[in-house]
Amino acid sequence: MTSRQLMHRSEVAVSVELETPGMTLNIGPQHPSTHGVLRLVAKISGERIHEIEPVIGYMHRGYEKLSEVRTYAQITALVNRIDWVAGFANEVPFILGVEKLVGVEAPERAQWIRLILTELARISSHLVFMCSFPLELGASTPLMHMLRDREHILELIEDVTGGRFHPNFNRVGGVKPAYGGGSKTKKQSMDLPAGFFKRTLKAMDLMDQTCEDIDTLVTGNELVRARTIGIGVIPAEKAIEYGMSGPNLRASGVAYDLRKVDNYLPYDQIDFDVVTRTGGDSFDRYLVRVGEIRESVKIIRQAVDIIPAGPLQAKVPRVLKVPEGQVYSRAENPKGEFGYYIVSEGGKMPYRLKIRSTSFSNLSILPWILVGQLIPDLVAIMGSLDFVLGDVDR
Amino acid sequence: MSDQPDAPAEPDTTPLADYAADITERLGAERYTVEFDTARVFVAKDKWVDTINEARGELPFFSWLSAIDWSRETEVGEGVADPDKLEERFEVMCRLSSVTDDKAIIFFATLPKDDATIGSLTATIGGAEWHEREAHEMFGIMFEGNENLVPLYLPDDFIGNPLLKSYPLIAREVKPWPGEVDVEGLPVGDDEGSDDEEGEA
Amino acid sequence: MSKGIKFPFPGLFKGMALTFKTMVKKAPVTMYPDVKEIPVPRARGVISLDAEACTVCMLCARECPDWCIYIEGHKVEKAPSKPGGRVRTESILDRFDIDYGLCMYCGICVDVCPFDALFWSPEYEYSEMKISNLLHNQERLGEWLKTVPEPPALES
Amino acid sequence: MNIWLELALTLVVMLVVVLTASLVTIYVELKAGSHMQARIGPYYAGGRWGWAQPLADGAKFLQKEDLAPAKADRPVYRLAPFVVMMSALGIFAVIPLGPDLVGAKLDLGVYFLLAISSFSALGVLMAGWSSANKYSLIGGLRAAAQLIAYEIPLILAVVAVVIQAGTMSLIGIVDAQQATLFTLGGIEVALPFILTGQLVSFFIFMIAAVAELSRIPFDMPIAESELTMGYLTEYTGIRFTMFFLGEYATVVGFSAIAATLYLGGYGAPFLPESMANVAGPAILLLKVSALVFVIIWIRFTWPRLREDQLQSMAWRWLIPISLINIAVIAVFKVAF
Repeated sequence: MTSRQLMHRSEVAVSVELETPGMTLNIGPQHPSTHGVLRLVAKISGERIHEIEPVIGYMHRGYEKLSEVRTYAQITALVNRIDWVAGFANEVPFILGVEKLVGVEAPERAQWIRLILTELARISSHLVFMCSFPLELGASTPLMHMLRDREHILELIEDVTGGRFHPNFNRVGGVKPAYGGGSKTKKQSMDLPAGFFKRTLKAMDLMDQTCEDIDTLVTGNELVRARTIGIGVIPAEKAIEYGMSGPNLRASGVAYDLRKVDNYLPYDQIDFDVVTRTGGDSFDRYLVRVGEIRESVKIIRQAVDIIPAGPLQAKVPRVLKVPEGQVYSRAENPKGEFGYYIVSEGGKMPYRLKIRSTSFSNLSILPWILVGQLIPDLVAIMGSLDFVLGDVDR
Repeated sequence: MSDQPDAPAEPDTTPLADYAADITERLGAERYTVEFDTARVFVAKDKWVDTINEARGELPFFSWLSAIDWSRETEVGEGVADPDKLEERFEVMCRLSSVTDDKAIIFFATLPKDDATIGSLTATIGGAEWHEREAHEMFGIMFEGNENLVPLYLPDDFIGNPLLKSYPLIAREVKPWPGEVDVEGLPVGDDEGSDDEEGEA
Repeated sequence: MSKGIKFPFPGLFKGMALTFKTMVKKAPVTMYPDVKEIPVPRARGVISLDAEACTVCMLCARECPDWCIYIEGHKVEKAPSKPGGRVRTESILDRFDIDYGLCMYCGICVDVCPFDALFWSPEYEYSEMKISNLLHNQERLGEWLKTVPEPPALES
Repeated sequence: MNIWLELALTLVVMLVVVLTASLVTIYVELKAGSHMQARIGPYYAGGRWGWAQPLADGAKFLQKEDLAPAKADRPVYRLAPFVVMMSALGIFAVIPLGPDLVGAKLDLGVYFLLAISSFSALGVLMAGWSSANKYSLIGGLRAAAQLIAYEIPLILAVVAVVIQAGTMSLIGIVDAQQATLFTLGGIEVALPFILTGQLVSFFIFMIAAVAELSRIPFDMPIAESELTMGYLTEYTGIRFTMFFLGEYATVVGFSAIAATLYLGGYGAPFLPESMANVAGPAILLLKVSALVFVIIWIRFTWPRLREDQLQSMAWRWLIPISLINIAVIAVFKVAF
């Protein structure tokens, strides 16, 4: 373990100074900037970190084990609790994987609804980042402003799915029916509620304003720049080696976006850019996310124009038995590549479900990136990595 | 979009299948399958580390590493599969992908359960450490060369490997299933048919 | 280290202008509980039961991921609908409890109910001082039925 | 009058004034800060607009158990809040609310102020050390480093004022700002120091004061997201309340110093001398409120700096600038 840390450039700088290492600082699991229950055991000298050992697992819920005794429909309810700030985005890769196994494809309108809701989830997740990141740096006002504006997005999601955080809206072969399968309500589809598009477009206009507010409050703020530019630089090859994905990877200059690369949901019919930056520091990771909010707004505006009318459910047997097979299905979650490796042996439940959660891989770089940093930079870097502990621990 | 499940490994000519065939040959792997847009390449256990390091030249992105326990010893879940299929082995899997296009391969290596040891990737892939630690505590697989195989999620004094099929899920054992109470059939003539006795086989 | 520390910091003062503007504007706050927030019709607040429609088929209890629905019933024999017909049995619902301490509001039970006995109601004010009181019995679940809204109009 | 009676009266009046001012400041921060964050803030306590929220908070804190960590250095731990509180109250002893409304008419008022205000550093360091908590320790050390770094620009900024006024008595400084500078159409114009050459030192003073107060953007000693609460981490109940009140009293205190030194104190243009003792407190209050509001406003807009950035800002920018400023002021003083 030590050999890798010794290579870190700041380690060299530290060792020529007068050292008083040996104080162990236990950061977390109950610490304001660990977003929950992450624990970092740091050996520090002054405020500089010499050695750091992240300890995770305080929120391990064993979803992979739980999934082995649950039907696919029940797992859908489970997986949107993994990364709870973007619940809908977690369902999409799972349901797409199961659809591949079963061999059905959701009707076009359902696909577009999924796309719109995924992008709404992305905006809401990035807005949470816009809350927490300045808060780590000590600015509390962006938090409240962004929570206020996120409410517009959550209202839209709740309007359609009935849940703000845990939509549980996807079903194999389409989206959820509104009311049961009873004789009276059988035909009640869970289509978008009337006026949804109008409200969506209005909310997108508000999001434009929000982006400007972010720029005023955070991007343009010289103190934020002083605190984050050049802090926590992750070179592209390191990011790739540690499996970092999403905005964290794109901030290092790798234009890798599954929405462009993989052929899932009708993203190919939409014109949008992959936001990248080249610096790979905390400020770039922040800027990529601001840019992605803008791109998502663009995507939703186009999707609202394109979305066709039509059915919402493909024909799926009532008791879903998934044939034997193994599939890996991934999608671009707000935080990066989110995937499920589903092993089915036939039957109602998967034999094994491997959840490739984004924050887990994004955080695995912590022991490398934090060595040699100062404690104030530690919170800036961790804030810029945008993780959710539920996503780390599963 | 998806292949038919009953013919998974039939030689098809999708770009991914071509690529999988190509890389299998170049790396000297054992075999490959492509089903449901998922390419799997099987390598021998002792060539695991070398193969993956070589493959990283063209597929640099380390996506994840995990394992499957193929022993069906448990009655939890779908019940016991047929006895012929009972196997005592692990499969370790590692997914690498390109960062420019959608090429990706999941590498598989089979381990016998009584010698669940495989080389560690941590020397070249820093990100593999956490994944290997997770696989170690969840399955009990040893990764030779990873010195830091301490539990990642579980408490230090935890005994057992939770993702093994032999490890019971206590939550489902201590509480009776509420759906079991009913022993009565559905009203006759309903479209639900006689679906009432399933669940716990 | 002191990169960016130079006069005259336009960003700092723009930010202050924004916070000042926000201060003089009305805060968008719903003063719950003085003012109630009205949830959308589809909101998953609480599950209501139409006991009349329930046929004790147990589907909901079986599909529930959390095993939080407890149903008991018994069978009675029903007189044939026409003389000489077959004797039919009917299931009578004795107990239908949902433990909201366990429920995770996934809505699968409502989805699978084949007889229109379960509905979502957007009501959300049923917190309790004791966790055991979160077990809603048949009557309590039936009362929620009054609050079930009409399904909303759909976007065409 | 009996000297003891006078002293007791002064103390009681001062305590009431200071505590009221602190509570009002806390309330304003709660309320204004909330509105800046698109919230409402206190609403129910006391009826209208939640005006009694600070009192309710205080009552809550008083009920809490007075805990000390097992390994704390107890005497020091217990004493620390008193030191901070004393330093905060001491400031008000010499601030003139009017020509005669002053706790102690010291000829060396400025000197006393600077001495007593830097006393709080000692309290903070004591709190940080004695809590037996690593976060507290780091916080305490940060506070000490910060206070030392900012004491110098603060003093240098004040020195500029002292040179211009030619006195170290606070009343003298206020009087100097009411001296007629020139007559314009028969009207005698007197300007506060901020308009007569002290603009630079005013800014330096305010920056240094905010740093001394450990408030955003210089709140590294308590930096919630880094050090949980820094030296305050372990404090509960009444002792935490004392730190808390002390902080806000110091906010008011430093604003009052700045108002006195740079904004003309209790004086106002065209104020007849006979009214000075009556209207003085109100005028000073107005000026203090404006400064306090700016400090609160900054807190709810900006993030915090890093400790080393703060140090480099103090040593590389503020101190040289204030030295140049002194030189310029001195030259002008001699020349005119």
